[in-house]
Amino acid sequence: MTASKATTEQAGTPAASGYRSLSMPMRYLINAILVVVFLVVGELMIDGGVVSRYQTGVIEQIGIYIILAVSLNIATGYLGQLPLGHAGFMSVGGYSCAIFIMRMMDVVGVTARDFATGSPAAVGLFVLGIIFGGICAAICGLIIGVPALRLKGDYLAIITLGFAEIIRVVMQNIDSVLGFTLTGGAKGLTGIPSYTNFLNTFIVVVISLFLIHTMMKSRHGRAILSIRDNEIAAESCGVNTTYYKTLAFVASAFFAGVAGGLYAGCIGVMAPAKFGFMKSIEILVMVVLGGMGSMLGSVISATVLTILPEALRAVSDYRMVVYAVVLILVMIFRPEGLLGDYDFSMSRVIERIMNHGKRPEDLAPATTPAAEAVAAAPEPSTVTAATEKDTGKEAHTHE
Amino acid sequence: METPNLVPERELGKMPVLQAEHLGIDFGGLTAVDDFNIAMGRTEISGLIGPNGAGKTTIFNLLTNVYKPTRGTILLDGYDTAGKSVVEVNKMGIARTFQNIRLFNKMTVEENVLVGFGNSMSTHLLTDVFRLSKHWKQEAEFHDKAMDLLGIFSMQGLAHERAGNLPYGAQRRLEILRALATNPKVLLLDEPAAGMNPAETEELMENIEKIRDDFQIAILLIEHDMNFVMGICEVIGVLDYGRIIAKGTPEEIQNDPKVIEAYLGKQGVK
Amino acid sequence: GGNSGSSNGSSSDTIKIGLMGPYTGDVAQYGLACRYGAELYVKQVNSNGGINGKQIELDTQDEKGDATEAVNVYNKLVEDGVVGIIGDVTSTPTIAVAQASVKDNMPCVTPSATAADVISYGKNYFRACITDPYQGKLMADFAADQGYKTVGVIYNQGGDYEQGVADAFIEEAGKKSVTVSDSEGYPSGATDFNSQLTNIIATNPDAIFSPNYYQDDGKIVTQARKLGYTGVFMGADGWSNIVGGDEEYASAEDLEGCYYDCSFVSENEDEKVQDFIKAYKDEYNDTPSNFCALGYDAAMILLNAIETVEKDGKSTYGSDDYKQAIVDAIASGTANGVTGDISYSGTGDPVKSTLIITFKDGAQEVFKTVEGK
Amino acid sequence: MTILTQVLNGLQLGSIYALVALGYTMVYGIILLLNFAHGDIIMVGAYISWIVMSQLGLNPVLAIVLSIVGCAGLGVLIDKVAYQPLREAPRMSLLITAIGVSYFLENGAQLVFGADAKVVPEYFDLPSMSVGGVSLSANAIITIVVTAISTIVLTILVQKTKLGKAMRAVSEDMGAARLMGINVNNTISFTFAVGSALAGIGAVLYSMAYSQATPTMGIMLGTKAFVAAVLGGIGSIPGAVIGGLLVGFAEVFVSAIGLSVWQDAVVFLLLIIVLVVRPTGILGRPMTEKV
Amino acid sequence: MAMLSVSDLAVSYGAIKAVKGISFDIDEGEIVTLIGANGAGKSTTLNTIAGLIKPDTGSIKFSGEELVGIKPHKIVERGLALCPEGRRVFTHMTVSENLDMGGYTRTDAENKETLELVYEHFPRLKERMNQVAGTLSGGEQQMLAMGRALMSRPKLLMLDEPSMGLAPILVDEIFDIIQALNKNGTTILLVEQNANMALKVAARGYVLETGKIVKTGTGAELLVDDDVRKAYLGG
Ligand SMILES: Nc1ncnc2c1ncn2[C@@H]1O[C@H](COP(=O)(O)OP(=O)(O)OP(=O)(O)O)[C@@H](O)[C@H]1O
Ligand SMILES: Nc1ncnc2c1ncn2[C@@H]1O[C@H](COP(=O)(O)OP(=O)(O)OP(=O)(O)O)[C@@H](O)[C@H]1O
Ligand SMILES: [Mg+2]
Ligand SMILES: [Mg+2]
Repeated sequence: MTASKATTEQAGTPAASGYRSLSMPMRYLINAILVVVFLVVGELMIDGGVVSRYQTGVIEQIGIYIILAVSLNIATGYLGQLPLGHAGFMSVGGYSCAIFIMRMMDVVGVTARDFATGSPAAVGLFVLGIIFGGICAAICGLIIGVPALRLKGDYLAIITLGFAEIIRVVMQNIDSVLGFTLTGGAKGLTGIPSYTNFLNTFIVVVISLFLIHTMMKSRHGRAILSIRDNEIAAESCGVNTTYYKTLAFVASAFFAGVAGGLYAGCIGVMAPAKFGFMKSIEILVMVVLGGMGSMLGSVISATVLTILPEALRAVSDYRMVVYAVVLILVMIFRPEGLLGDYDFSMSRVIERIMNHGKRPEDLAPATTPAAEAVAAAPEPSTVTAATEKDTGKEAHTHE
Repeated sequence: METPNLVPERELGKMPVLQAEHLGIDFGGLTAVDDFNIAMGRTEISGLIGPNGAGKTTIFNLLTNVYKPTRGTILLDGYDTAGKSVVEVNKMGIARTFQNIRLFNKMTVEENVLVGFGNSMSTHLLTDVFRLSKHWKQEAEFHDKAMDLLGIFSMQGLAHERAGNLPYGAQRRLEILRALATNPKVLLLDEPAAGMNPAETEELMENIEKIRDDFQIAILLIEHDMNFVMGICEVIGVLDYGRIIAKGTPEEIQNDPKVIEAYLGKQGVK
Repeated sequence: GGNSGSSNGSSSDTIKIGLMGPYTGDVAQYGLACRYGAELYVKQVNSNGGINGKQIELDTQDEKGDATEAVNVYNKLVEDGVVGIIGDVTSTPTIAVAQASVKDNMPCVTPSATAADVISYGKNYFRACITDPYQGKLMADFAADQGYKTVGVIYNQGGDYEQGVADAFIEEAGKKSVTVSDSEGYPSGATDFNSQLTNIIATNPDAIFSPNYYQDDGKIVTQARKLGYTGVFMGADGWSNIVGGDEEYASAEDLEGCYYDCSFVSENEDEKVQDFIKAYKDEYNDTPSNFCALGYDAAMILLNAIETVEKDGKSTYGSDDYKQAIVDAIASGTANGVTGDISYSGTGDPVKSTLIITFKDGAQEVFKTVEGK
Repeated sequence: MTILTQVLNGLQLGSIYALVALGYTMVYGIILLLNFAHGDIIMVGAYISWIVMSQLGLNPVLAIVLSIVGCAGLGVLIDKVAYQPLREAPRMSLLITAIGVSYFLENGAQLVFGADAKVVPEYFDLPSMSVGGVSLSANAIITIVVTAISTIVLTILVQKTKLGKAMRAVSEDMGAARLMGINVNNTISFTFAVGSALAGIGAVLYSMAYSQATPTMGIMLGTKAFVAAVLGGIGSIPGAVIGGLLVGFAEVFVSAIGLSVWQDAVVFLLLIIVLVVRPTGILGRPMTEKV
Repeated sequence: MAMLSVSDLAVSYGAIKAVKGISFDIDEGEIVTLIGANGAGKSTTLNTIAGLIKPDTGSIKFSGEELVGIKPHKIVERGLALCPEGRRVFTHMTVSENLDMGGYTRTDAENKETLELVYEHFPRLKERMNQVAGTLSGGEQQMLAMGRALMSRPKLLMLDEPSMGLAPILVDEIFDIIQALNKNGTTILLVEQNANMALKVAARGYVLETGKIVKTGTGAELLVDDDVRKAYLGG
């Protein structure tokens, strides 16, 4: 028996070493309470006029971009692909949700005013519309996913870009083909009732984040991650790569559609030209800047990048140049994105407070190879510390 | 041999678990493997050796359907694997490791193993997404299973470490465990001892035998470390230019002049 | 740019109005032109003592040509306490703003958004320019007057302006028995029109109607001439910058004898137009374009109305009454703008005259004036 | 005769796409970067021509030379300033940096030159020839010939010369290439110089055909050329040319049959179909990864 | 004077100190080996000498000239070649193109000559001249990597685990080749897991442990050293 074996055996699991942790129901309860508190405080501040209408509008857009970034992160950060057509899904969701709601308003007798007062029928219509938008986008995700998933890397990127452009052209011209008014053509779809507000945006954001989180932290999420890390190995471990890639794509598209639905209600017009390639890029920038595979990173960078152009109004003529420079500098100095793939967990923070600021590692020494190396250093036959040994080599594998 | 499907169920126990006949593949003009035959017993450890480029890894790729054979058939438990995808072959019961380690580098050690357990996990997507109680039960169950599995190599303490950060030897071991997690009948190991020092190699040998005994599976391995191969394998096949040139027990192989000439060289003689 | 920072509107000696448009991004040229025109008018008013002794303060905000930002800007302007807005400039963001502004009854005058929708959401939205359908119809009538029997049409099918004008033209042409021999669309951002022009030229039309923006029109005319087309081109007010600005988008020979409609041209002999041009040149050292003139007129429409309300003195500054009074004043007033005398007859669409402009010996000149109805 | 004119239209447009696509392919080939700034380099090239001829009133030949040299220099500068610090970084970061550079050039150009289009004067006053009733524009012919020559020169450069092979080595494994004695940074800069010089030539040909420079002109052109490069198989020189011509023809013929508003959709649909049938483009190297 | 002399070399990756101040030297015409467990810092040392990594401190003198701070391609020109760990052949290029790249710093005429020599050592490479390197077997790739390093006609050749993944007969062959190269005047710095073989051919050896040199001696001495036997030679 070698020393390395001996040291690893000393180390128990965190639970065994006396680390106090929270039970799962407890964690969910804590998070649920936080969400409700936040919601109530936010609503009160808006009603009380502490937060202005301008700020509320910007907050709603932040919420929409959070959903967009986090949903794109499924395909980019978690699945490891490079889709460049996210705006396409957003536009499909936006159009279909808006059209659905506008057509159904007459049928169920809901007026634009009802959305402001929040009558049950209006709420129901909103929910149905948002889900309808998500499903339409998800169907597009499926259609694009099937051929696209045969492709790798940048070829996939370009095919998604192409598909989004096709969606744009279709939205622009479908009216003249069908011979009746559906999307409003080049002029766009106008007169969309403003069914989006802080309250429902916030709730949709929370639900979306929750669903994406639970999907990723399950066997399905692990399968998606494994494809990112090594597709060939994933197949050899019985991961149905086609299914999971499609799943990731469809989920990504679904939530983009949901965000599109919110967007339509927030702005009131949908113009096809605005959902081109540049919009997709804008969302991608948020994901990469935040850190690929980090949900918190996406949330933060969606927030920052939505506020940034607004904050830069003071230097209005130069703001896009400044924005570009900021982008370049961040990438040069933080190539892994702001957060890398770190993810925040409220319960972990609370656990640390419960354990008087110690982390599980502190209580269970020698669980990390670095610590192991220290412990085992005098014995030459032990395996010593290794960090991300392959990074250098990885960078050179071409796919 | 008869059509595989005709074999009566009860006979399955007696037949070889893995059987390949006249297996061959060409890459353009190059015949990388030709007329390869093998019949593996249920709990047998066999070795595949041969000079570099002889086609050993290629045989693994054929057995797992990574490459489509140009000729020949592969039967697993009597079922033909022709036309099956890599995923399906794994689910049928063949798992493998890779010559160049292929771990899920950014995932933790435990997660790597859990991906392997995917074959046995059964919750529906919605069960997991909405966190129904079945989800929690299953996660807990497989967490324990994963820990048991990691115990084989005393790696429980590394469960939350990123796989990519592990030392080389630990990475090789983890790859074996991940393959085991897929619940295979046959385990293919491609140079499991490469990059390990003699002490580590010895430990690995013990563990591989233990795995065979505990899991009652067949193991086919490729290795250039002769101490390792000779010490652990019951049968060894020697491949040269894609063809088997010798087959037998370690002693027979060690003294086969053809093998010495093509593969062992001076080291084999001594 | 930038705002003054005071969030509670203005003190008693200033009146705060909003000015919005795309000042960056790919339609910035239109936004900036409108802005320069509007700023000039405000400056003139201020240097003449302001309105009712109060100085006009402009709160200028960029929206990049994006509807999302336009809505943000609108909300911000409301928050900053403006009593009226000059803007927006292009159609989609303007529609978004129009929808948002209804509930505030915010008096808004867009210099240039021509889409029909803009004024349809509430009575608070006005425009200084003529609409797409109006122009299309006008040019079809003109084609009939000129005796053209067959006309080819080429237009940007990705643009609501171009499509709006072309559609109206084709409809009216049918009524006036002018045959549209071939109608070709092209997608936004196209630079190569050879293929479409080749088709149109093959039908041998008396004229080609190209109701697009001047940059595209310049290319279309140039490419058509290279393909051997020698006939007449007609256009709409998108042509107004094709020559005479910093750049000549088509050569004088290529444009000789072509026509377009517009409410402003710097060659207009009219005295107030020439005064405006001189003032603009003094201020910016540049010749004003149609967009500059529309910006100037939009500012004039709004400030005239504010002046009426201030003089009247019945409603308190910034109140709902005040805004309603401005809206009423715009609807009932007349502005002697540089793009013509502008008044309103019950809708946000102006009643104003339009010029038909032609190119002669390398210069533009007014061919005739069509009175508004 | 319309059909022949349309063929010539297609060839001219396709040649420009091809030339731009070549630049994409070169840069992609070496650092696997989708250089989103490539289209914007063309934009700068067009502005250089405009400054030299229209503002300074200098000789057109000088304008051509300065456009090409200026683009090449700009390409190298971008590489040194924005991309070189990220040689070891994840690819995605490099991609975002390229997007940043693209935004920078577009918005910078707009600050400097304004959003309005600038008209690039004709370089040479060339007559149209008429052959058998078809008018052949001299511009079209020059464009086609220049593209053909550029392609041949480039192929020789990459396949036959030592520097070309070094470029391929660097593209595979920078570290190993260093060990061979290759100056990796210079090789990459050289690639940028060549790719951007091609963009410069593209800028001149583009200006010759369409005569206008705008800050955003590179976006559409760049996207189309990018599609062309992928269609042909990104990384492949003949592939870029085939892709460029294909996209050019597709656009022209879709317009010719009166469906021009669908032309973008058709181009992308063509791309999707080709990629589904051949996942690495028409001449792309099949991606083999030895297991 | 030593051909290569390394003194007080320390290298780190971020916070991780991989090499912690080592000194050693190699005389012209020698074979010197560095042995040590996984992660001891062997590859890091070689990569630093080749200029791929910048050291924190220390100096590397090659024929009296300082190498620290010099770009890798200049180092190759001075006659130092590294055959890197993990082969790193150019997978999309053919075998002969790979070899061409090896001779990048040399003239075509010189390369023609060296190529003959390489093919003589590795006939398998000649057989597979036009095969794309990515499809070669592991061992074949190892040969290619060595052959490629030879193409620059180095004065000092550094080999990082050349026997890894090779068949026993080839291991013998590789060591034969190493000795033959050495006889023809190439100085060699050899890093090996296969310490047994390495120490047999080496004049001198250094034992590296977690970034420090803990032992040094002639090959023969180390071969019989108890600690070394226990740790690296399998008892
Ligand atoms: N690119 C890298 N980034 C971070 N740490 C690294 C990197 N490369 C190596 N290391 C670490 O530096 C230390 C020395 O590594 P090195 O590769 O030099 O060891 P070695 O002696 O060559 O081992 P082996 O026998 O496994 O090749 C190890 O702890 C390793 O994990
Ligand atoms: N995809 C492929 N295309 C072309 N040739 C291939 C391919 N895969 C393997 N080969 C060739 O087939 C032969 C056998 O390769 P294989 O990898 O199976 O060798 P191996 O026996 O595993 O050798 P080693 O011990 O060095 O790993 C080699 O000559 C290799 O070049
Ligand atoms: Mg192998
Ligand atoms: Mg090493």
